[in-house]
Amino acid sequence: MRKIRVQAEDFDAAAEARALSLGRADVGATVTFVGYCRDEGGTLAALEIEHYPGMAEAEIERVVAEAETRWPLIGVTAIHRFGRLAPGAQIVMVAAASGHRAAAFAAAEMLMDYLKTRAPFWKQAIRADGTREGWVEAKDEDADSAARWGAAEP
Amino acid sequence: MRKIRVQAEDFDAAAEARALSLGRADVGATVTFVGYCRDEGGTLAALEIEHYPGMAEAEIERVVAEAETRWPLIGVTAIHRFGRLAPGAQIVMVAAASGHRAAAFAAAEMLMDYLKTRAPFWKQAIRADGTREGWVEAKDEDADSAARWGAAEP
Amino acid sequence: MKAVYFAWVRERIGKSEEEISPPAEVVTVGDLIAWLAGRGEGYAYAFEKASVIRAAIDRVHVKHHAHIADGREIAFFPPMTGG
Amino acid sequence: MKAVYFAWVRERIGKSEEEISPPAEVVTVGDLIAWLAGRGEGYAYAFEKASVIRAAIDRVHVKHHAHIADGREIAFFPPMTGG
Repeated sequence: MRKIRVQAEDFDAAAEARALSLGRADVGATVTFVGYCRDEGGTLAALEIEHYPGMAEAEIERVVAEAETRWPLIGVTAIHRFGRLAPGAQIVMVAAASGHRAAAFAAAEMLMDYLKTRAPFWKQAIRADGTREGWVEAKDEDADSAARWGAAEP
Repeated sequence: MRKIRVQAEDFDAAAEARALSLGRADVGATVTFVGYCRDEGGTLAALEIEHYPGMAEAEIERVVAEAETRWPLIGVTAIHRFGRLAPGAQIVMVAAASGHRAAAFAAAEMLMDYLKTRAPFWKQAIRADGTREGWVEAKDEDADSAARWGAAEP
Repeated sequence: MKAVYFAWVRERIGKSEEEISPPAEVVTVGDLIAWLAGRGEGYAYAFEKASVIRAAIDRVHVKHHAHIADGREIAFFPPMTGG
Repeated sequence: MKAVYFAWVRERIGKSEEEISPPAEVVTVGDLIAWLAGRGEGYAYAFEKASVIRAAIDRVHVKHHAHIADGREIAFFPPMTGG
């Protein structure tokens, strides 16, 4: 069971996570990650997220397919938003369901590490004073996190 | 922000996780784990979970306090049920909120590993034919998982 | 002091708690386990493999070499299987 | 083939997509970056540090040594910052 969405609208992370186990008795564990827009100590007014339509969905599919080859997953949901997001807003979620907790944890963490470095999204920071701070720079630590799973740089 | 509950009633994992970030703009990530009762391929009718009242809450508090010394956590929620639980039922949840995803993932995973090996709960399996299968045995792999974080056996 | 038992330790002993008054030479948790094991068939069965038994004094995990000292409540139980 | 640009690559070039017809000696993604960089000031600025530029052919990530071959859509963009 795979659900992948790239959308401007908000999502109900709770309902998405619950859907993975609803009416099933083989799911032993779900791990749900939600990433939020932070205000960076009050300096950030919003994030503008640009994406590559078509490729964003396709790349997330590939990342999920990769996770499915590594762990026995019963279901995976991945949703990434684009457009202007205010501090406190949800940006991204992944949820993984498995028979066992170690697989669910590992899959959710790998999915996030891969999404950060492989999915075609770019963030721009809008300052509290209305000016554009410019494009958020990719972090070495994100590439390092992805490399833990054997990911080459795309 | 710490919320710890040991209860017979079910919980709303979704609402609990959301509460950790609601109205805050410093939370960058939440990781929510939910553990479910599996039917073990149709052979299991229920789990009976016994606990040590008073110590269960106190030990979970200690485990959460330990996680808070290791990672910069903004909030943690841990809920563990006791009593008779049918397949598909939620048994346990932990949710961790932090500025950054790595801390939220690591804290949630450590909390679960410690809960499994240190929190005073014992599971008994009730078979589909109504007989007691007996007490679930502790798994070496759970002790090994806890040992990753430097936990000694209690 | 009060002794409390859980899971199959409780089932084998046949009670969930009791007041106990061990003699002065019972100093450690391990001593107490050995003393309890001599109190009858159920106790002997519960504590037959002393090394797997976990203990807590006043709701804090302790090892078998810990002193029971001024503990008010001592608990015995199998390895935990929560989560 | 169609070239598409994202984030600051798009901003520097001043357009989000265009049809391009590189000459036959442009074989790899790296060749195409060098060829595009010579098309004007915005292009030169966008591709000034070629090594940081990521590329995708028909919506699949590719390295600079990949052949552009029969690709219908080639994309250029900075390192990704989603999640």
